[in-house]
Amino acid sequence: MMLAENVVELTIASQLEFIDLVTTLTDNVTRMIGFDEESAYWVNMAVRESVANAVEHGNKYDPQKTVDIRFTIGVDALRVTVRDHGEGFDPSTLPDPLDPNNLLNPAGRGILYMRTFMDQVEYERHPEGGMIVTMAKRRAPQPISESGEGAHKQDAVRN
Amino acid sequence: MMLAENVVELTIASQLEFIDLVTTLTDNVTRMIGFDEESAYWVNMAVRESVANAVEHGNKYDPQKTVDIRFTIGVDALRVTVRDHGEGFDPSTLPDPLDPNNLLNPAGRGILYMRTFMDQVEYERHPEGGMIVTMAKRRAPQPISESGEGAHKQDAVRN
Amino acid sequence: MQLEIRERAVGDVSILEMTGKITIGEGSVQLRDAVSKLLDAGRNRIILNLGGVTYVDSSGIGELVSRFTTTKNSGGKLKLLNLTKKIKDLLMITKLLTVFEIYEDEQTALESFQ
Amino acid sequence: MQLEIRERAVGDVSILEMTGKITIGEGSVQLRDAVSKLLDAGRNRIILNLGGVTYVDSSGIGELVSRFTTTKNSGGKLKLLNLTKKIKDLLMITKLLTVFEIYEDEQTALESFQ
Ligand SMILES: Nc1ncnc2c1ncn2[C@@H]1O[C@H](COP(=O)(O)OP(=O)(O)O)[C@@H](O)[C@H]1O
Ligand SMILES: Nc1ncnc2c1ncn2[C@@H]1O[C@H](COP(=O)(O)OP(=O)(O)O)[C@@H](O)[C@H]1O
Repeated sequence: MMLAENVVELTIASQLEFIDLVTTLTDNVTRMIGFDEESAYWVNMAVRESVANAVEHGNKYDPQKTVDIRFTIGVDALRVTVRDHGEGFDPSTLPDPLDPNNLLNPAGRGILYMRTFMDQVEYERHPEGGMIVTMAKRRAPQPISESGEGAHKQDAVRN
Repeated sequence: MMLAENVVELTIASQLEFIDLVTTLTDNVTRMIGFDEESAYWVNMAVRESVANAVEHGNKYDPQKTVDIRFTIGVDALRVTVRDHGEGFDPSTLPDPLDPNNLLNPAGRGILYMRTFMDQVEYERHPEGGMIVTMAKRRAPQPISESGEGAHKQDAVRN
Repeated sequence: MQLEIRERAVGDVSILEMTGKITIGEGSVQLRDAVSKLLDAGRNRIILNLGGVTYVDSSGIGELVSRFTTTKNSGGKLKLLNLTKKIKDLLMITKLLTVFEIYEDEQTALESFQ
Repeated sequence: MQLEIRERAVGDVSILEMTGKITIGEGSVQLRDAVSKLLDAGRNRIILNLGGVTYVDSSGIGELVSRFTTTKNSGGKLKLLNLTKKIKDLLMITKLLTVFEIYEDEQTALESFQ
């Protein structure tokens, strides 16, 4: 029930079919806050990867487990967190997809995508289980509001 | 964390700006499950009205209060619930917008819209406060799956 | 921009060509402002061309009714032109089809002011 | 349908013209199936025309790599044609630009099989 005024949350069951709902919502959020086409495209891709991982590796397609996505529209950046309810993992132990020996691997490039397309990507184990990844993408500098402090919160959403 | 496999939930802060996110998600859900253009259009409109009421009359634009929208993709129908965290109201005491004396009222037609466009609309007070409205729209009859019982759940989402 | 409104004058009749959505918030406010501006300028013979309007929520319908009333109270008339099937449906559902004067072509709408 | 694939033969070279998205699930599976079908028919000189592909997620890139390897293992070759700027970016990020043989026009791609 409590939620900051600049937050949108989406919860889906662990089905790949629902990923498109998440990316379309992502497109609408990035458009609403004025991301250019190119940035919006890459944010969409990063969100897709994180949600696919949550469905596939985190929740292992368990239909009872949800993926919880949260968009926080900050003045400086859009923050997206994706939480699953799986066993978690240690991202520091993953093989490097750019190692010449791994270039022909059929998988293992999702987190690379995310780190490339977003300005910040951080993995944590959620205290109540599962992983939570927090990704941020900076917004273009906002024009300074002429109407002073009061107008800033609205701007965060509208611009 | 627990959620049936055919459920999508969206939570927004009480801002009119976010209503478009909800209706676009609605369009994606109705398209995914095969509603025709016309039905999808009216479901979109009913969802808009219910969310607008939750933001405006329920939460009274309180930025701390959320509107919680839940889509349940049933085999026979799409069910949408919209919950607010306001004081609630008694829908049986509302003026009839079709009464000749009310035709020129500037407001009061939202619930009429919802009841017209959906097959079912039910208001309840939520046990923990606020109103919850449950709306259902029947789906076109599904083709019977040839692969038997097991395939039905998937069909509920895919068709 | 949810709604675009272009203003055109034919003699003392003003035509507002509207394109987009009339919905709670932005769209409704734009409609209100456009009509107010005309009335403030003493132009109270108004045609709303809704041919390009794809979506009108209950707040938008309410706004149409309000503008109709305000214009009438100022001694003028507000009429509707070019309703799509969906908007006709909405006016039927809300029993407003007979409240508004509705026209299918601009010429007839203009002549109705004579 | 996420992805559409049309098959065309020029001599013993098969061209798959792909339009849409190659993503986890449907799109990747369609690509796998289309290449398998060719290899099963003994056609292992393959050009993927990606000119109409607007989006390739990491699963899709993985699928391209897998089909490249499978075709090679069957004694053939799989080459890429008409990459958009975005897909070139993705192959650069994943250091796969030099793994694939990439062509800008069909004629040159076809001749490379001679
Ligand atoms: N949410 C998650 N829960 C558990 N393991 C994960 C999660 N996300 C990623 N992983 C692990 O990290 C690995 C690398 O992920 P990624 O780079 O996205 O590539 P891919 O998904 O193709 O394997 C996965 O194979 C998996 O072992
Ligand atoms: N979620 C809600 N919480 C409290 N009151 C509500 C809610 N939804 C509707 N109402 C009440 O019902 C009335 C009629 O609603 P509606 O038919 O949507 O028309 P309008 O929103 O234009 O007033 C509202 O004016 C309000 O008093």
